[in-house]
Amino acid sequence: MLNFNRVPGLVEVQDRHGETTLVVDAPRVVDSALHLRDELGFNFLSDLAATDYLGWGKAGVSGYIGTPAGRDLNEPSTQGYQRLPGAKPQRFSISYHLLALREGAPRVRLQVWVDDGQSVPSVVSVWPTADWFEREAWDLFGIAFDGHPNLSRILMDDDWEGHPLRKDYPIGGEPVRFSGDE
Amino acid sequence: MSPQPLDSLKGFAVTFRQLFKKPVTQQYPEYKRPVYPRFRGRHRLHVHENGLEKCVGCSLCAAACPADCIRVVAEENTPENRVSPGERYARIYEINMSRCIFCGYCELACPFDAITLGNEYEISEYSRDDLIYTKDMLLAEPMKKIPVADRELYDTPIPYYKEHS
Amino acid sequence: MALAPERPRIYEGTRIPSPTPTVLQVPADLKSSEDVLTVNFGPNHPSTHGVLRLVVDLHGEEVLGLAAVVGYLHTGFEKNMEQKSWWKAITYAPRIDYVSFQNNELVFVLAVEKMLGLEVPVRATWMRMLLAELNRIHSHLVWLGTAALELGAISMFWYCFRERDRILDLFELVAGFRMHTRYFQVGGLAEDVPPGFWDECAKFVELMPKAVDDYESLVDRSEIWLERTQGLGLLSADDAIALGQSGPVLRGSGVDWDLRRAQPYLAYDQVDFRVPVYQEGDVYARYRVRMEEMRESVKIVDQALRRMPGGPWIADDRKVVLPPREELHTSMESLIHHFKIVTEGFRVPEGEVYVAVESPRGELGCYAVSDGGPKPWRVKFRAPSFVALQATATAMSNALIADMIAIVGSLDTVMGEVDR
Amino acid sequence: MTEPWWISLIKAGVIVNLIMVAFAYTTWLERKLLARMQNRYGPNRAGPYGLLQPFADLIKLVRKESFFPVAAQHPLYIAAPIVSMFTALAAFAVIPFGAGWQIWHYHVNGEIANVSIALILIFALGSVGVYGAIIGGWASHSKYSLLGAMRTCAQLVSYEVSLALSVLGVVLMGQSLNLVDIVNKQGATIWFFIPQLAGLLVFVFAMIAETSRPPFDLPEADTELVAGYHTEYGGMRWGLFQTAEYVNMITLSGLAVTLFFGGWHGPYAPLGPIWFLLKVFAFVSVFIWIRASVPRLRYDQLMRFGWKVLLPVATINAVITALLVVWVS
Repeated sequence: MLNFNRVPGLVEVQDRHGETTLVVDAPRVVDSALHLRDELGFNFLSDLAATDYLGWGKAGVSGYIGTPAGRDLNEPSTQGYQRLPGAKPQRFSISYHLLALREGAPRVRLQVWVDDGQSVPSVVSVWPTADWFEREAWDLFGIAFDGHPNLSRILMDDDWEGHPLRKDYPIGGEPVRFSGDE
Repeated sequence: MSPQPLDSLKGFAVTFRQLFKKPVTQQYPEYKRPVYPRFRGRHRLHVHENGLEKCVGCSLCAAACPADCIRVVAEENTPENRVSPGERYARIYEINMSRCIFCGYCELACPFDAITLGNEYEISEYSRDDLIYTKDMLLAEPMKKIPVADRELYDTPIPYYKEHS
Repeated sequence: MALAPERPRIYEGTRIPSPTPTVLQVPADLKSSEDVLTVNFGPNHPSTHGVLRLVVDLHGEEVLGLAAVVGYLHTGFEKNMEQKSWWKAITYAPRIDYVSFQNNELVFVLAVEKMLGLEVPVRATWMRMLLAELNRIHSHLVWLGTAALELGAISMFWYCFRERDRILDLFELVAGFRMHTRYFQVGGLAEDVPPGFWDECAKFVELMPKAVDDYESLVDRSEIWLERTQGLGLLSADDAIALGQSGPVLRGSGVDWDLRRAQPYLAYDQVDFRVPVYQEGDVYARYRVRMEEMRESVKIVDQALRRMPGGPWIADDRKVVLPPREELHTSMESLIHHFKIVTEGFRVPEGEVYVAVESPRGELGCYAVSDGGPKPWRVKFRAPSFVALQATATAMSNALIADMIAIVGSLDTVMGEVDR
Repeated sequence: MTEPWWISLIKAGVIVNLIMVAFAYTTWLERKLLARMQNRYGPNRAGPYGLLQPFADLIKLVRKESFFPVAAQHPLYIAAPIVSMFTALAAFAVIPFGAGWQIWHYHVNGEIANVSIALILIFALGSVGVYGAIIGGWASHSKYSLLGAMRTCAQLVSYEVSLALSVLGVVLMGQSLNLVDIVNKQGATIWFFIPQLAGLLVFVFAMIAETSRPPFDLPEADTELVAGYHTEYGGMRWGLFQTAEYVNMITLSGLAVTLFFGGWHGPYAPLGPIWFLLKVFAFVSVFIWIRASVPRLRYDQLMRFGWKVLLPVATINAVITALLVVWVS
């Protein structure tokens, strides 16, 4: 079993679904990353995923929690009260999924939490592959990465407004066409 | 691995050999390969043998559709106007085929086997409006131009493992 | 007729451009020179695998600067999947990478199952493995056909698509659809395998190795092919790992790493297969890896065919899995479950998981977050093509225009997956 | 043997039309043969066995909108395909396809013009033909076209040297630059491909490169440069370039047959032109077969191959032949 106690900036170690999550302090993420890479051998950054937790556990966002009056029959997926998911420390999480290319393929999730407007140090210097991943997180979530060599939009147009994967970004869309009667 | 001059010529033999083989291209509009029975093509609505529609307007297909391309408006059956054996029937049943992704979830969702995905795949049209299939079009007999491979062999009416394990 | 005996060996140290690892900069002394011609290869170009745009600075035929621009095929799959129930979102996953659709479906389904803690029947596991391997062959065939076409070997394309069609026929036979099958459902398979499948698949298993022989006769030892692929697009093992490369690109750089063996999922620990590894790190090595993987995949399919266990093909969990159709008219409870799963969707316990499988292109990961409700809170796919494209700048040193095509081709990117 | 000028004119008219038909059916043959080598049927909708396909293509191309880029240099842009087409057709004038006939009381030669320096004329026209591609590529004002034109320029010029040197052996053995004399000599002795095998190989390679056929189709390598020098051409202007390319292929095949395979000679002498045609089509088929079987070369490899392999081989072949010819006589 790997010992994560000496990871710099460690806030919490979680073990769920057989996966280890290391929550670290956002400003110290580069130190933690270096420690994980050099001391513990996590030389491979599989993925960098940002998540927006705006509205997490509040009614109407995921559309499954009922109104205080009970079930809302007009919304098919409402079921009365239900256990709320655990609160999240901040709005955005950034999960670095690390892998060590060695026997047993150990994986660990390095996670930092930030609020809207805060930035995270870039790990491009640790894993060059983070380049596009961080650009993607910036593009779709608006999380800025300090020290990134080229932080620009990657999937959306350069002049796009807003960050589409945020929960408060409207999905819009065209109404589906059906025949004219009614 | 250094190249061998003669090995460079092996490719010529491969291409030359094909000259004497029958081409694999299917001459499509004239020849239609039989589709397998599980093929998911154009939708069909079904009727019971007594002429009543199987669809009872429960909208489960519309709820199941990941592309939101089905619209069902249900209405009560009355003794004068009995369309389906249930309480209600689908007064409007429309599928916007230009949105449909042919996942077959409607077929899975329908508890009465009223909607199935048939074997027709020739559903191109010149206008988007023509791709909105109304209930009459879906109820109509399919053109039956496309043959289907042996259903006994390529589909499983009874779970296979019950016999073979 | 030895044209160029001097072939560069795999390099020492690192070649990753700094500070931006994904952009190859024109040398400063040539930057303002009039000799440098900036050309946009793509988004509309015969060999950009869809809509990849490469902004290339050329000095004659030589590639000096390069930046890959992506995003032309961004379709918002991840945002869309957040709006659908877990059950409906299964239909979205295969459409992300439309060449290795079955693997995408698999990784999403595995992620949901991991969160649910659902036990999948053995038969479904083996069948999933069989189809995932068929899909790997399919994907490599598409790659081989198009990559060879880009190098001018036009016949290869048709031969590859000839066999590819056989695979698609098999998918149609099993799942009813040639590409986006939605055959993998949470808990197992949508339907049982039809009896006719075994014979048809056995025929394919017999035919495929011979077809691979044919492909190899066409290009494998051909002088021109070797000249066009060897010593090009070099990526050392360290650079490949640092750039997050996976799959054939990583194995072509001499890293013996395959998730099917390192972290066995499905039934990969019970079948016998070899992981091809080549040390050269060039286009030819990647080509060789894929060719041998096709042969190995055929072996896995063969073993799966012979050893396919019987039994149910989907888990018997009424809260998650659609009840059997015959019960709908006899059991009220089943009907209620049916309605609930279809309309509302099943609930997935709160949590976050990251599941990775070895897709034909490398490590395909799915990061899923659930808030305990019927819809995903967040789904992210770790697309191997997206990562592979980041290596273009490193691999492109000392390349000509024609090499650029070969190198980008050898990374095997599918733009649908890159842009999601 | 001289003939009145009007006979030459009639012959020219007939031959140009015949070449155009031959070109049309070369495209048909190529598509059909390639298709069969790739497990396909090829054209089979227009007429029986797709035999009317070339005409369908022609009608399509002619009816297409005459479109050109705003930035193109118009006069040059329009002139380029015409130059290519003209030189390709003109080169066929000196290739003999028969022994000559006595019709009524006129003697009709087996070629349009019996020129004593026919071989040089063909190469000269070929050199002019390069301008079509270069001007076309430059005048299109497109980067792909420009790159394609640059490649054309380098490739065609370098391979012309090998092409000319490779036939030197034949010229020495035939002791003439006149193609009719060379063919007659072959009829009297042996076909030159046996003593001049090296020359033939160099000639074939150089010829593929000259006509920019795969695997030497770099000027228009579609997966690299979209379509090379004719990227910005469409409709019949593009058709002219394409025609020029195929006619060049037929011309050079005809030249190869004339120089190495005894021209019109065959088992039954009166069938001369038929033998010639069959040999040419056999040659063209080999081209198509090569196209189906090998990948494309890279630019620098092509250059290296031309200068470092073909040129020395052709030179040595010429020198050895010269020595042998001197020694025998």
